[in-house]
Amino acid sequence: MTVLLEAHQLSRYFGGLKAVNNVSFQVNDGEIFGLIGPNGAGKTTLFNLMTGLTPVSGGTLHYRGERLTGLPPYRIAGMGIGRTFQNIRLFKGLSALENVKVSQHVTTKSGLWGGVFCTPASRAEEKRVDEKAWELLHLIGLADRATELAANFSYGDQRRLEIGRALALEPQVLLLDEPAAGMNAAEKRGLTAFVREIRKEFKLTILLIEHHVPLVMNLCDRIAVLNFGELIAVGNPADVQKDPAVIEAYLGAE
Amino acid sequence: MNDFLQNNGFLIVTMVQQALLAMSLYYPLMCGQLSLASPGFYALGGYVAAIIGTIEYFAPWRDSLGWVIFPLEWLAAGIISGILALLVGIPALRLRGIYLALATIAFVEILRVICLNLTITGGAIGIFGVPQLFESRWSYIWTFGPLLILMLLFSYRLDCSRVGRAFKAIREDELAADAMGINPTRYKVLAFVIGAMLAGVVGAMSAPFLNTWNARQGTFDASIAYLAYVLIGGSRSMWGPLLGGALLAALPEILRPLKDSRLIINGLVLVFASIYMPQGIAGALGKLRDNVGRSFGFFRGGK
Amino acid sequence: MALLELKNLSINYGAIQAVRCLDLEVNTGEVVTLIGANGAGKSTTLRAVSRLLKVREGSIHFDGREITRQAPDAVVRMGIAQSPEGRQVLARQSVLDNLELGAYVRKDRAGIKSDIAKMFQLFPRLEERKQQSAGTLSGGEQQMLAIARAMMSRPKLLMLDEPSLGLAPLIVLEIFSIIRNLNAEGTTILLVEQNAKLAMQHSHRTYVLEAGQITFSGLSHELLLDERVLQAYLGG
Amino acid sequence: MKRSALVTLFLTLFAGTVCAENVTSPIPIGIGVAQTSNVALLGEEEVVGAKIAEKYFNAHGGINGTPFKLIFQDTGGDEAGAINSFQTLINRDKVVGIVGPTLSQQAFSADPIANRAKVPVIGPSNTAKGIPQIGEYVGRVSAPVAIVAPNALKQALKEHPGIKKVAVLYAQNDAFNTSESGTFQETVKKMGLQIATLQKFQTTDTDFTSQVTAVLGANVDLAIVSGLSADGGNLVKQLRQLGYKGPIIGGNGLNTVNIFPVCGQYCDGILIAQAYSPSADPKNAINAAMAAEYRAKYKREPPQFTAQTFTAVQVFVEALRKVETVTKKKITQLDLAKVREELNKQIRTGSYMTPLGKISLDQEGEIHQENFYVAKIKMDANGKTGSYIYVK
Amino acid sequence: MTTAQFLQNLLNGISIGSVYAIFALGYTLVFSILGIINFAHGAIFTLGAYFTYTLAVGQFGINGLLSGLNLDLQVPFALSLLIGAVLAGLVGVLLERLAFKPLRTRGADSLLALVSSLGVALVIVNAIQYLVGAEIYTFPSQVYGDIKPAIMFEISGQPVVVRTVQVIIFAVCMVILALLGYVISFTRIGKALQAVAENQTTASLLGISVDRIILVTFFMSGFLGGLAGTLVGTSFGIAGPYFGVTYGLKGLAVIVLGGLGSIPGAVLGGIVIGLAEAFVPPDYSAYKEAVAFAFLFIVLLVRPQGLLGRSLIQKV
Repeated sequence: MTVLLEAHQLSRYFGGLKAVNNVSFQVNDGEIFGLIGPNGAGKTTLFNLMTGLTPVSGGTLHYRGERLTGLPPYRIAGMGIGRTFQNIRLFKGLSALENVKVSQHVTTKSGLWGGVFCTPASRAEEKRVDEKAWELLHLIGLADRATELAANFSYGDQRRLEIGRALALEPQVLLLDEPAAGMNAAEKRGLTAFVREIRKEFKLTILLIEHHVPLVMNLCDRIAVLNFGELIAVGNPADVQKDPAVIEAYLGAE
Repeated sequence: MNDFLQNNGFLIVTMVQQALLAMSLYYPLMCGQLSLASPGFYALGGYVAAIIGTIEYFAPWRDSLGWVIFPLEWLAAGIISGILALLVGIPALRLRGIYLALATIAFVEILRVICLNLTITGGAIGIFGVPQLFESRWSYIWTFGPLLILMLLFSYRLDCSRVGRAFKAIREDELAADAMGINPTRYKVLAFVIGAMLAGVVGAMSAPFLNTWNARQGTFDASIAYLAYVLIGGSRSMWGPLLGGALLAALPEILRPLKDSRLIINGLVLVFASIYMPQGIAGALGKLRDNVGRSFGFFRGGK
Repeated sequence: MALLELKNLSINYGAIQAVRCLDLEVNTGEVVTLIGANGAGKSTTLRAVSRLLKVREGSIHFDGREITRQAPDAVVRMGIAQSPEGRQVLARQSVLDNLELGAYVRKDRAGIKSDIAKMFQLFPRLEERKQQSAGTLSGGEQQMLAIARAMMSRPKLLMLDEPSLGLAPLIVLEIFSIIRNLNAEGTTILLVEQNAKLAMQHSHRTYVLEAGQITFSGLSHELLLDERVLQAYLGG
Repeated sequence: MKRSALVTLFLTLFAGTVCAENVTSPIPIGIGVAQTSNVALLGEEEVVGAKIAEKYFNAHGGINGTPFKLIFQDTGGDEAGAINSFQTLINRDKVVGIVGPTLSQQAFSADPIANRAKVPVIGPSNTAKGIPQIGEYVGRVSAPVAIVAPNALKQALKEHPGIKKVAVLYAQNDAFNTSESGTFQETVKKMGLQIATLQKFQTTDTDFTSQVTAVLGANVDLAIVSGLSADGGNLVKQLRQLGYKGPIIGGNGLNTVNIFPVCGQYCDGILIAQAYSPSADPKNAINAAMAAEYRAKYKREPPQFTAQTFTAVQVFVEALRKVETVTKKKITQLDLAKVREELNKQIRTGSYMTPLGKISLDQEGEIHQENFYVAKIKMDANGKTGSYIYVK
Repeated sequence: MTTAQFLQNLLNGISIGSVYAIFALGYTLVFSILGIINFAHGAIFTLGAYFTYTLAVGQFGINGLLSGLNLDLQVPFALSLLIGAVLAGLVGVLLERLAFKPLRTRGADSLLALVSSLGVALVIVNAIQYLVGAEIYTFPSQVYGDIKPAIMFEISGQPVVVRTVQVIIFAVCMVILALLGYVISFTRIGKALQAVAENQTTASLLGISVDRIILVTFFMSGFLGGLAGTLVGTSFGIAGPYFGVTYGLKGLAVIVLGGLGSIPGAVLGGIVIGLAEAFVPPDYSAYKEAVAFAFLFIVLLVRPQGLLGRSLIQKV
């Protein structure tokens, strides 16, 4: 098994607050890696560090041996790391179809003139983009609502669309930030199956932040637990679940 | 009809001209950037044309090239505006929202004061006797009109192209766009430069159209006027600035019969339009179309 | 009679239905807990009661009066105070100013003064820092300030949104013991909490919210033993 | 249905009739000056002059018995507004000629329009170089600064022969003042005087202490101020308040009663070269009539722009009369285009006895004015009102 | 630069800067509460001056609907100044109700408020012209009583002059600033105002009527704008309905320079720009109008939040 992502003593401080403090871990190629911890533990900050949205205060992050830290977000995305957001950051004023088309940006190269003058190359490219977008919309089950604005979708559908948008990047690594938030039990079950399916189909490595413990336990190959910005445990679900530090931090102290 | 054009030709061409200027704000706005720099580039373009058209140095060019000098003026204005836009845009576009708007207003004011004081720009009196491309004002529709059509086509194509999607993604959520692999700075600067070049070309076309050019052409007032064009017209589609620019430019003339109170009414129109058409004219028309469509049993979108 | 009564409440965020047909009651003297996952609609419910959100359908009654269409400041004057999620202390103002603003709806200067003294008694750490600007406080201190500030309006109903959010376990315990004290002194409390176990241990009744709907409700000590709730919230 | 309604609306708004036509009665003369925007400060004086002229000449028989009417179209303060105003006057209001616009910059923009439409224009206040050269239909009754301004300097030298060092101050962002100051500077040099300090300011300035201290520091014998009423008046006021005692020459921008309230008692003694003086020539009947009318209505002396606009209307009226004499037809029986053409010819012949004194327009349209005046401001004891006392 | 010149520039800069500060405070108050710029603030500045003029002098000129009217209300100047500013404040309240609140309740794009306030500015300015014409109105030089026009002294043989009007303006500005500082920092309403500026939701959870605080803010803003207008008007005359435009524009530079929404920032920005303008060498005075904006442009690029503004950290 090859190591795909390697975080080494990653830290981020906001003023005096240590949002992420000396966190080191490795993610293997092809695994589903869960990230859990109480609200405010620093999970989303960690995702932001990994995708370049927040600059690191210290430490390094490598992807396939290449250093990610210090790169702007669009470069990291261009290297094949896609993500979703905890508070859903779809392009709300654009249609579902456009949302999925937008993030094919890195896999296409048509420029201003190509697009405006409709050169054969850009027309061909546009056709591919369109086909791929529809394919993805079918996959996430929103093809019949392709032209509706993203803002008009329910939470669950928005989450799915966000995943679809991230997939359009043709990523090798997918970071999902609380994909099940706001979903009901049935939707959550569907999501579990869906995440497994896309891993298989797109040969993805998936990192996942999730609150819903059963879902995480069920889905993840390995789990890392964060508390107050520090990594308190990493391992397979069964082991982590038994860890007393994890129980205290996450399930609520007496 | 001829008589109608005689009476209103200038106004109609002005409407087209102002619509074009409003559109020059639309491109940065497509990226969510509220830039009010257009009057500056408009003034610059006008000076380029007026200077090429009047100073001694270019006399042999003018003589040998004939009317061809005019498209060359437009080209020169576009290029110079584009270069300046690049220089100003790269640092300025780090600013957001109202801060960018104010920085661009500052740019316009600085440029104005400089133009007011240089010899080559004719100081306060400006440059007059700008050579004419056409006799009648209405004929200038043959420069502004094709440009407008060109820009509409451009915008239409842009809207559904890769670059246009990147613009819109940045407008919707710059951070998410960044995380989806779009370089926001690059596209914001690109949009800013497109807007600036358009404003520059419109300026170059306007110098002969207005016969004269001076530092009063690109001012804070114009910045604010263009802002009103875009917001009253609607900022979400290219039709918004087009309608806003054309209609608001015509408004004081339409109100001319009201004599002394016409500008008071003009102000009231702005207030009421803001309140009752929060999505702008284009938005209001879109809603109207949707409602009409729905009542006939059509639904918007659908495949 | 119920102090607060939500009947058939539905709330939309844009096109999204955040809360659907919700019925909920809080009786005088009770601590009622609302638990659920992120995005389940807990905060939305509290915000609706504080009149920060438009109610699409249904009604809110407080103290025998309908407040469904009231303005936010009016319901504070009627006796509903909220300590919002993320604390939301006024970071640029001093601790003392925050407390004084908490009593904005009151006019009795003497009463306010004695209440501030009382709050300092309850939260001694705040007294030490009363001239400090609230933004410089630690997370736990800010949470205490937020609760104290809400108490300053002498509310009949205190609503707490995630008081344990981002706090160290010891401080969480401290906060919950304060909640218990406040209740013992007669304040009715509606509590939204992600630390389900703790919240249920400190409340009389619990509502479980899932995707905008109530899936379980009942006496807290009973729900604490309910397998389904455990399954949903604490994991297998 | 909707579209056709719109078209109808549009047409009714802008409707005009087609093909050649006769001049209507009363004969329409256009006034396109700034009635709004910040230029209206000047434009309002012009409107008053035009209205007095309309009343006066119609009372005196109009155009050989046919009355004329003035049609006002606001230019606003910008170039496009000036063009719009002119277009409206030319095409919709069918005027025989136009008085306007207020600013030289606007003239450079709008006059070519009238020139191409072959409609005579007389500028009431366009003093920049190059205005009459815009075209054969463009003329003016406002003498260029280069001719007017030096007179004040000569007068100052006559009163104070000891003058050696001169301070020149001007509003740099204003076209008129910049060029006027250029004339002053040339004249100063030509007369062998020394420019001890050259200070620039802006028409929008309100505080002139730095300029004034520079003037005081340079120890000058004469200060020459080219500014508009608000800024120029304030500058004079501050010069005096801060202790400048020497003579002050004001540019034409100060040649308005508008400065009295600005500099109050400190206005006293400013020398101003004028293209118009209300009290210079007691034998000038038309000026007496105009000034009397103005005084009766507004209780003060008529300003220069008022007189110049009156004059512009007068030139049109008299030229129209001549057109009737030459063509031996009533104006109203003539084709509009023909009237405009003939009118333009007549404007440029002969001379006119106007409130400005005797003037004529040459073939180019440039004014030739017989007399220029120098006035000294005399403030009343209350410091609120004053008058321009003719000195030369 | 000699000591005398330096001192002269310093005095001039502080005097005009204090007016900028007062004026810009009105801008920044509204911005701190609503996050938008009130383009009608320059028009209210003008209006304030006209209100005071009407009360204290009340003689109108030859143009406009009120031409020839002579009210002669004989209101003492200090009272006129106060009433004029209060009336300007009420116009501010009206402005909020007519042009800002409808937009808020309809949830419109906050930028539209720029347009509607621009519309109001157009209405005010042109209504003034419609009523009293575009001419210049000035206050009689004795409005402040029988004072000496200037104080003059010499430093190493070079004159330094302080106009008494400058001193009075400066003093009035300082009194107002102190008063405003007190109201905002120490009174119940001031604290509520700060709370609303910081977080409207939290403020309303505390029982503060945000709507009422907004009204109070517009009143204060209009009051300050109108007061500044009158002060400038007494010193230099009311140069027509467009007299506030330059101030409106420069005020923008001032508040951004100081930090949008920052009250001490507006004061600092005003003084800085006043000084910067005063210290422009006479040979470059042509570029004086650009100084404020050059400053603004540079500051924005280096420190986007302005001199005293809070840093703009974007929330991910």
